Amino acid sequence: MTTTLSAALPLTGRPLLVPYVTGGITADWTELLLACQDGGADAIEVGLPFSDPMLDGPTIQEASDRALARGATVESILADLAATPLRVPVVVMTYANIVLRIGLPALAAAGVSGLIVPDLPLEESAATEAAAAAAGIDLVLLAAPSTPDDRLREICARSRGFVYAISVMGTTGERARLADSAATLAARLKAVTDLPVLIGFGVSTPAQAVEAGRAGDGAVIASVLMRRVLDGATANELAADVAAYRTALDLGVSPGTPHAEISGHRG
Amino acid sequence: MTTTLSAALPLTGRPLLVPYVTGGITADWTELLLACQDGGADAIEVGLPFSDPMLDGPTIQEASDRALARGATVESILADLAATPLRVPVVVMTYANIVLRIGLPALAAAGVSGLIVPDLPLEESAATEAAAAAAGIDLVLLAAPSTPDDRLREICARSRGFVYAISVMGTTGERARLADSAATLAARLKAVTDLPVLIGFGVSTPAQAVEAGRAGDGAVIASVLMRRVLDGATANELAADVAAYRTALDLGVSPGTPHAEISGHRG
Amino acid sequence: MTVVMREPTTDGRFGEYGGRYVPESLIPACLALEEAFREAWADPGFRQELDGYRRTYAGRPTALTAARNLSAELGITLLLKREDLAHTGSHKINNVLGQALLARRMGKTRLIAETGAGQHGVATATAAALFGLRATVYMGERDIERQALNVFRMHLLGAEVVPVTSGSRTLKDATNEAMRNWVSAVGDTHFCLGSVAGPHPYPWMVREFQRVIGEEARGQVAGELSTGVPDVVVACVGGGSNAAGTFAGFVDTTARLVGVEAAGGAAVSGGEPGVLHGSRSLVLQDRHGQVAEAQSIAAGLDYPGVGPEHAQLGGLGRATYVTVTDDEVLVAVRRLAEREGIICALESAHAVAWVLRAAGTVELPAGSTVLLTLSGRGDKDMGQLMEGLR
Amino acid sequence: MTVVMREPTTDGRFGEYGGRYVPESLIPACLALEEAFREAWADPGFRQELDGYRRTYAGRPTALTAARNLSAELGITLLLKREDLAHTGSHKINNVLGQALLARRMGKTRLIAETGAGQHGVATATAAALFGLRATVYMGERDIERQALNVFRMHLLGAEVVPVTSGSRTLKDATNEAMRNWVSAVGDTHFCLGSVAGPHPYPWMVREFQRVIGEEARGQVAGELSTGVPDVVVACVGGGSNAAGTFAGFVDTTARLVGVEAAGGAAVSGGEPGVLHGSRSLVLQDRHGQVAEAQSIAAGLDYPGVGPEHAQLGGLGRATYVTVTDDEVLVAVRRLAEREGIICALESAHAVAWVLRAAGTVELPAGSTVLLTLSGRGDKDMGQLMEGLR
Ligand SMILES: Cc1ncc(COP(=O)(O)O)c(C=O)c1O
Ligand SMILES: Cc1ncc(COP(=O)(O)O)c(C=O)c1O
Repeated sequence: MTTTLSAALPLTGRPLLVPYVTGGITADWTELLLACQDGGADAIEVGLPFSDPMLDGPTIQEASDRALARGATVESILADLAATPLRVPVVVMTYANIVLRIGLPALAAAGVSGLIVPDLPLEESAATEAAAAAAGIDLVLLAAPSTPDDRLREICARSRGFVYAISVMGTTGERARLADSAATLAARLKAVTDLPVLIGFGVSTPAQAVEAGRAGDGAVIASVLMRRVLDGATANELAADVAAYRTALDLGVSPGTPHAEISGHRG
Repeated sequence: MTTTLSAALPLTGRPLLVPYVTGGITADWTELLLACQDGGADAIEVGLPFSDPMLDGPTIQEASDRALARGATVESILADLAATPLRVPVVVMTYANIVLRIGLPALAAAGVSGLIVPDLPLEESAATEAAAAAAGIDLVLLAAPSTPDDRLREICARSRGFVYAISVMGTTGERARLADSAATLAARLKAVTDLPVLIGFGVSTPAQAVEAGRAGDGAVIASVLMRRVLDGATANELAADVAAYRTALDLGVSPGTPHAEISGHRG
Repeated sequence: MTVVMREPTTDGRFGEYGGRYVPESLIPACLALEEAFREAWADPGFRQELDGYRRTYAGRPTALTAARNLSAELGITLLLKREDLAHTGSHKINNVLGQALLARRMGKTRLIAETGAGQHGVATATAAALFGLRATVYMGERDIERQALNVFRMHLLGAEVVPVTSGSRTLKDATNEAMRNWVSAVGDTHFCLGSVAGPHPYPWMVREFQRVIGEEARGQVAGELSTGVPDVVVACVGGGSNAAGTFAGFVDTTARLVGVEAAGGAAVSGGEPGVLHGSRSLVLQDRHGQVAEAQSIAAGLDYPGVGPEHAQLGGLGRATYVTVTDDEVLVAVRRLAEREGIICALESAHAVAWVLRAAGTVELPAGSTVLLTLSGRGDKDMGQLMEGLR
Repeated sequence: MTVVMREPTTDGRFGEYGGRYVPESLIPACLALEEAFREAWADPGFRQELDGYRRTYAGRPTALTAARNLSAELGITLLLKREDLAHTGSHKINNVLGQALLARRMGKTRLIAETGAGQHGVATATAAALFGLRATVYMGERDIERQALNVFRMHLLGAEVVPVTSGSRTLKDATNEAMRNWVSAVGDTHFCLGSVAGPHPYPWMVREFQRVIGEEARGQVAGELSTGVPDVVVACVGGGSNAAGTFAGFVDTTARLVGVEAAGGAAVSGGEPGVLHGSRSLVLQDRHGQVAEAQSIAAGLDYPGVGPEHAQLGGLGRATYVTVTDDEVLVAVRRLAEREGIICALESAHAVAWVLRAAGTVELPAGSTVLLTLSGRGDKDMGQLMEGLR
């Protein structure tokens, strides 16, 4: 659990897979983390639910609401995390209000390796970058299709662990295809950084993940997995789902491959 | 039916009784006229119903509505009137809009002797006075408690047949007692005219009629009779009602006399 | 040419129309009111006080808005006089402030009013609250239903609202009932009549109190149009007060004056001479002289009579009166809202509807300049519009 | 003393509050907006155009009304700045006209907005209609229920109203949803934010667009009071735009500035520092950092955040923030209606309620002079008032 992101996400040419799980979404949600690990995740993104998830689409909103309604708190989620023996690093994703309230040391104490704060752009992130560095946590910065070159460079310079490429101008949420903007942004990022470039927001099928792995260095898979969990998928089923992405990424199955062949949705 | 008002309403000291009937209020409404005559009326006021009886209270409004709803028209009412053999003169009461529309000759042709138009004050009545005179109809003018002395004199000078003393500042409608303003106005009128002064608006019991007969020269009895008709009284019952007023007026029963003894409401 | 829109004759006539057809009981009150109005209107102190309330309370002057989008679409220049921006939401407040000040000056402690759309009732309740007078508003039961919002506003303002159940249960009958109450309460009560109808001096007095619309507009329009005056001046006509107030500012110009009546309440366009509510004018009535029940989607135009001065102006040809249907009105409300961002009252939309129909025809040729008085805002009508636009 | 209510720092801070806590995706839009606003605001042509629309369309300047009856009863001098008379019924139009003109200048073809009471949504729909832009308004499902009138008005104006079903289903969640849409539509869409909240430059820009309230009032009050400035300036605070606009006109005077929050939505009085909707400010939240659901009878104040500049003003003590309860608000609506003939919005009644409570106490001693901004009219609230005042 003390793995640093940088160590866990080597750029070996093998695309990286980072599944996402909303903290506290179910009573045994840490089983989902283990399932992701078993399915072949290189790291796991854990969402700390926030009442006002401004950048999240309906699925992650619902997942957050479900967690909060269950009585999950940031504290309880971090305690759960600390108690979960994971080999792969955990990257927390949450909003600025939560981060400012709990502070970076609490995250470090729970064994968190990285942090993504979608409403903390360059202008607002300096203090958190410093606190993260002090706490030994990689603050992952996000880049968007709308980000101009100079900002892109600065984002890459200041980001730690990897750079999060927001695939599309929009919120999180499943999409029928990977937006063209994803590849364009990934290419622009790769041109200016040696950090891994992970593409997230709406990567919804293994085929799309393969695309993301080709354009960048891997994918964050979020809404599509949480939809499955919200619809009742078990940890085993989730592990199978994740494994399908893993397999697709490893084989580099072409994006043209029919969904059924590579889908983890078998059960 | 060609009796003039002046001839029919002599000032002999015997108080005059003028019951009111809404034209067309029932199918056999002319029976009500005969009943009034039988009950001892000196003249009968016949209301030509108008859609907007601005000076009428709820009872006469309802009577007018009933007549119009029955399909009574001014024409049909006048035709009914012309066909009814009455000894006592008929004074039509209606609003200016009706008078302007039908014209005085039509009233004369129906055998009408007098006309009362509550919304035709001195300022507006000249043309109608002339037309009435030409048609041989007495245009009865109204005086109100609010009328100042000079107007009162002019009203008396221009009124024909009798002067109508509005007992109270208000609309037609039954009242528990005769307003003090009735006696005051009657006295002011008697001081400036030799015409009979009939008190109307809300004279509701024989005792009140006696009061009116003392203060002036008699009473117009309207709403209380129409209430009886609206409530289903027959012509015979109406005749008895009118007779009770007649008796009271003739005997000069004191206003203090309990209502029951002189009331016509026995059935 | 007859000089029009000045003071009526001493017996309150505008040509053959007008007069004072009220019960003798009310004559002293009408005379006293006339005298008080004459005196106040000649008193700079009164005018100044009224002007003060108009400015600091009622939000005058109201704006003149160039309806640029509609103008472009219609090929005309359309200017809107924005009475919808006046306090309480319509031009009615102009008249009511005048009458309430007058009532106070006369020592009256109570106002009564008739109301159709409820705008005049709300304005009366408002002025009563402001000047510490009691207020009773008569309103037809049917109008109470369709203008529930305004009924509640009157209650909130502390006024009593009396439902009128006689006749058509609309404005006409509310007016009867107000008159009846006035007869019985004339000592302490001023009848705050809401339009240029009723016995002398009301048609004249109300027009004078509403003249501010036309006078403001005249000055504002002069700043907008190179011609100084518009080709056409248009306003909706129920009793006719917003139209009279508007026309008064332009009657001495070359502007064509157009009054728009509801097709179902078109007294000038479809009425005959008659006497209603204290004056001789044009009245919708049957051949027996029974007053007809008007039918309009706009409660404030649902009236079978019209102010006598409009009968005169129509007779002389100085103003033209036209009608529009309920359906045209609904379309007009929506079009004005979508194009100019203004939701006007159903009453006011009658004027808009005529412009929409007439623009580009001989009635209103392309290139015309038009001043249109938007007499009120549409908030009160939302319930009805939800039904009507469904 | 810190100079306040000027331009924020380059990173959009008012002291320790403010900033630009938005997703990277929105940063270019925020920067472009800031630049466009800076440039437009420095451009006399833009100011003149905005001023033109304010005068000829929105009905500015709005009146200043001396509330004589209440003043006498309370033993103070109470002056009301009448934003209820502005087109669409509240101060929201001031800001929206500015932003819509800016959006057009930036080549945007669509406006989106969040709304609570619906007043900002109506204002946005109105400006969109006026300038030929499309409009989508996000509104919490709960607010849609209690402000049905305004929903219909938006539809009539041609806007799309999107019900927001997440969270508390009120303004906070509508704002989230508007932000989400903005991220996905930022190319052609301007987010027309309705209060002095959100990321830089919104708090500053909206205050500047609302400054007209305070500047007009400053001049008007000077004509009414021998002291030139009032002792106290008071306004209700939801996000805080009408208060900010009002305060801006008096911040350099001796006037005490009082912001009145809803007891159930009192971010300044009861919140803690936090980040919500793009800026750091005071936020009602639990100890875990979850934002609380506000509870107010006034949909426009039912918001757990507040503009960052208010957090600064409160922290510095330059303005005082107080709270009133729903019950006090209902009493205030009625009292203002009955005494002054003005039916104000539930939001605005918060300011009135505080004056009613404070007058004659040390908070507002007898003899004080008070300027109160009536931010809007009450028409939209009639349904709720019918319930609440029963
Ligand atoms: C907004 C509005 N316009 C017009 C009218 C009609 O009145 P008038 O013809 O007197 O202007 C009313 C009457 O209620 C009204 O409310
Ligand atoms: C009339 C009125 N006043 C006040 C507010 C609160 O907004 P702010 O605090 O930004 O002035 C609103 C918001 O909808 C409103 O409609």
